[in-house]
Amino acid sequence: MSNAYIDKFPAEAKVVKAAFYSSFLALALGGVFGVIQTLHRTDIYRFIDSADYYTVLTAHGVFMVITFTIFFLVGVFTWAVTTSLDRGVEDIRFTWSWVGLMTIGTVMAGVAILAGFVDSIDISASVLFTFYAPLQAHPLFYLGLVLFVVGTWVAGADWFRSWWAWKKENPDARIPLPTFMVLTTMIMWYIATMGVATSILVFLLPWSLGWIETVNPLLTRTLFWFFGHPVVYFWLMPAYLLWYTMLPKFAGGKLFSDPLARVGFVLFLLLSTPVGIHHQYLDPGIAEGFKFIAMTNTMFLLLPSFLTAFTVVASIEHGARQRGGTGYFSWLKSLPWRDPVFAGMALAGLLFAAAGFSGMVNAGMNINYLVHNSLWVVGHFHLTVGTAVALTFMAVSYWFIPQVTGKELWNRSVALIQVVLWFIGMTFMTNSMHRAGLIGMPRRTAEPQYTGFEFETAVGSVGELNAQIALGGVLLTLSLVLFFANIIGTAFGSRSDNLPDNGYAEALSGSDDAPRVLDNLKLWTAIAVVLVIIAYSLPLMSIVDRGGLFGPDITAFPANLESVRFLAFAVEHLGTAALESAGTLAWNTLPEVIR
Amino acid sequence: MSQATEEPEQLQEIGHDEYNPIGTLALIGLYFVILVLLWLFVYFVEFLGNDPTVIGAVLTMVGLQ
Amino acid sequence: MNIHTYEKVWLIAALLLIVGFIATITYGSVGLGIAMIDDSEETVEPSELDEDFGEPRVEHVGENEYEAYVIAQTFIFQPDPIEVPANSKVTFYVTSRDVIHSFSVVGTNINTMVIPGEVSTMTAEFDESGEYGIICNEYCGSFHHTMEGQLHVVPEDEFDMTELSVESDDEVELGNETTFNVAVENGMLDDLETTVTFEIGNETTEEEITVSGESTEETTFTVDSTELGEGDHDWTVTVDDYEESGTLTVVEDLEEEEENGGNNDE
Amino acid sequence: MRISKAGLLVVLAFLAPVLVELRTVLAWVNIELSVLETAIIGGIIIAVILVWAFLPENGDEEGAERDVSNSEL
Repeated sequence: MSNAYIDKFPAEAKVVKAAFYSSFLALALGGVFGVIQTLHRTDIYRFIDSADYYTVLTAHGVFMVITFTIFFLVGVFTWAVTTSLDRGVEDIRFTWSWVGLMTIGTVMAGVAILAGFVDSIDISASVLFTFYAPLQAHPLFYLGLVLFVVGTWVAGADWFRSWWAWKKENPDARIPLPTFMVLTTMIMWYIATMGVATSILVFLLPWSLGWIETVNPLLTRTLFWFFGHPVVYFWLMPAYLLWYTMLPKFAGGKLFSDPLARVGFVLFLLLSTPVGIHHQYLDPGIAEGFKFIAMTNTMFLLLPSFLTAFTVVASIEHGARQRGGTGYFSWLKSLPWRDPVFAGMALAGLLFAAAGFSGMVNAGMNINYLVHNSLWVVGHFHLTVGTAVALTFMAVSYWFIPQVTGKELWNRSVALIQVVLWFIGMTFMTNSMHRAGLIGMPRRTAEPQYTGFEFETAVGSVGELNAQIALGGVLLTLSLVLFFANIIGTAFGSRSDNLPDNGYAEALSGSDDAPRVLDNLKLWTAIAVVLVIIAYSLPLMSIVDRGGLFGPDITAFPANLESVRFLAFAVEHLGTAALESAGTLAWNTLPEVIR
Repeated sequence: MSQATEEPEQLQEIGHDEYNPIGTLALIGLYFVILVLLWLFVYFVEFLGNDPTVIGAVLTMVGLQ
Repeated sequence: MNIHTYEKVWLIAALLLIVGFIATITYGSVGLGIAMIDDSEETVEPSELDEDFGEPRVEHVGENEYEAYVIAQTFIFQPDPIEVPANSKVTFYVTSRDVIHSFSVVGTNINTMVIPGEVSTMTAEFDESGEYGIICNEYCGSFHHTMEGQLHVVPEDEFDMTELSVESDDEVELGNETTFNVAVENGMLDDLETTVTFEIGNETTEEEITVSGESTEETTFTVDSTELGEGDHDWTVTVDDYEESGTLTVVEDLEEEEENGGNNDE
Repeated sequence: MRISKAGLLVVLAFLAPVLVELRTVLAWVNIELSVLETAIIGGIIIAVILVWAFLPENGDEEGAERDVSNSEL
């Protein structure tokens, strides 16, 4: 009998497994669309119509950065909370309810996007991940996103419920680090999703259903980025959680400092949201002063990442030294590179260090004239979410999947080759993307080949850059194939009793060293809200004042479709029915609550 | 996944007070230098060398060439 | 909370780095005068651009200073190409008629989002002549990848904003006189001194004119068809590098020709 | 072996970005390499690393540690 996660929490293991498999399905779909895009835009092999490229791009973006990352992270968070509090969820039906909500939401948004390929269905959502109005998606797309986000809210409530129950039994104990990380991340998420929820529920959804005529494009865009920057930290925080609490263990060491890990997460909670305007440095209608404030906030957001870099590397080094490593650099040889989990996460961290640099450039206000909306940005986020997050998730899956299925990993060598291949593929792809961005090649375009001019490279040629991007894309696809072979091979394996114990890294400097104020979540929430209000109230007021709440007289693209009328009718009735039943329920339960 | 056993096991236990992450300092120092050099390169060569650049309508531009 | 000395060192280094980044950007803004796109322009109605924004154009507003009013719409930029002289300071006003676009001059730091209802304004100096591509780098619809324009910075001595138009009859009855109304528009602020050359048949007439800044000067050339004789006569009007040409047909009986023409149409 | 096989794999992987950018950096000091030349230089560097990695170890003071990393393979 082993001591794996599934042995201790069989019911929760099923939830985590379902979340992981859902995320892998999205990864597979996203991967297929990814390679189609790579080959299409570099003009290596084009078999779709360039107009369909944008549907492919929407699907790649939404499946990868919404479905893959968030499904994986709810799995990781459920594992982190149950493991570190050492208690199961309070009500497993409640837990399955948010898995269900997220799944329904994904399917709805996915159907709306993929229907764009079929001309005979008048549904489409080729609006890309950012869905900037006046580009308009089918209401099904917005409804799906809403349900998905509501699902994550319920998931957060689930984890808070566990923590509250635990706190009652352990009134004076410090919050275990993994749970602390989950809770701070979720508070950030609740604050951040207010932006996108307002944007969709108040403006875009009613607009797509035809209930309101127009929207203010700058307002919905600003509300999107209110959410759009913290969402990247929502993807990144589970990777950080794994780097802090798991990577030291895989390296054979201990977490260097628990208190500094807490400081890092508190800083992320405080600074992730009041920075979104840095995506809008080149937007008209926002004063330069607001942009400058967003920049200083963003620059200081580098601090927790810098802290993380030190703490995590020091924790790894601790492992290497315990394994006999010596010297300034030669301790690196003593790390368990044979272990795909460690190697994958370490390589992910290495590329994240590179991403740090391109991120600093993106954060620099006026330098945005050089890189804004160029392929540089695409290179940047393929290093962050595409490698730091995705490669960490894939690598750690080699540890997690055995934990939640109770089966041994199918093949460790294939796993090692897979993570190395991802590293090499991303290196080629992102390096050339950054370079192409510097010469002005745009992102989000099916054919970056223009008739009136040519891009001028300082070194090499545009053809070489494209070849590198395509080569990288193909290597990444190959890496994905190996990943799925391993996951499927593992899933079809048989139960093993020879699994490593479930658990996370101990700390050298433990939570006892951390000032108690760090655990005061109410205080940090309050400060975070105040910072958001300071950063956003004036810009939002100014935008509404300039353009009006519902904006100028604009036409929706594409204009409303036939099936929308039916959906509008259904939503109206469902909404009324839901409100009525909620009202009845509240009326019935009210006396009980009062009593 | 029992593979942890295939790796060389821990040879010694290093406690909090006896551990100095000098290797980390060395690595991250290197990273610091790379960051500074790349920043100077991208800002002053790639960005400012990419003119014409947007300037204020009132301010005259000194040294932009 | 005890923080290791090395980590304290790194913390200070990291803070210095952050402050250094902010200082560099501030130097760019204040020292070099790199201004961000901001909210200095009034909003416009995308559906009423013709009133709010006027037609897409380049205006000469001061010595070596120009303003370009650009409209982005699926999937073109207007005007295209945008022509400005070298050694000039150009302020761009860009807005969108429909969705969000961008206005990005490739290989330069002239780059802005174009949002319907808002006007992006930015000033840039062009020291040398050259041709740039302009692209839209924000996804704007199925044919987003075809959206491109041109920015031509022409050598200073080759640049003008002269427009020549000629109004004339196509046909004239033998024995009658016909007139050529020539209008020379000068978009620059300075006066334009030039010569209008009119050629028809073997005749050449020249006329010196002075068109004051931002105005139009008209002149008329009268031709006696008797001297030309029956038949087709090619004509050209030339002002500097601009040329308009056409053919004047002298017929014996205009009425009859027209009637015949009308009959043929039916 | 002077380095574990897995370690060697990671070192070679890390070489990819270095080689790709080497050309850009060299062009900055006016040494222009073609794609083929870059590939040849890359091949030589990889060969050197491989030869180094497979050199037999001399029993220096770090021998004990290396024995450990060898034992896994």
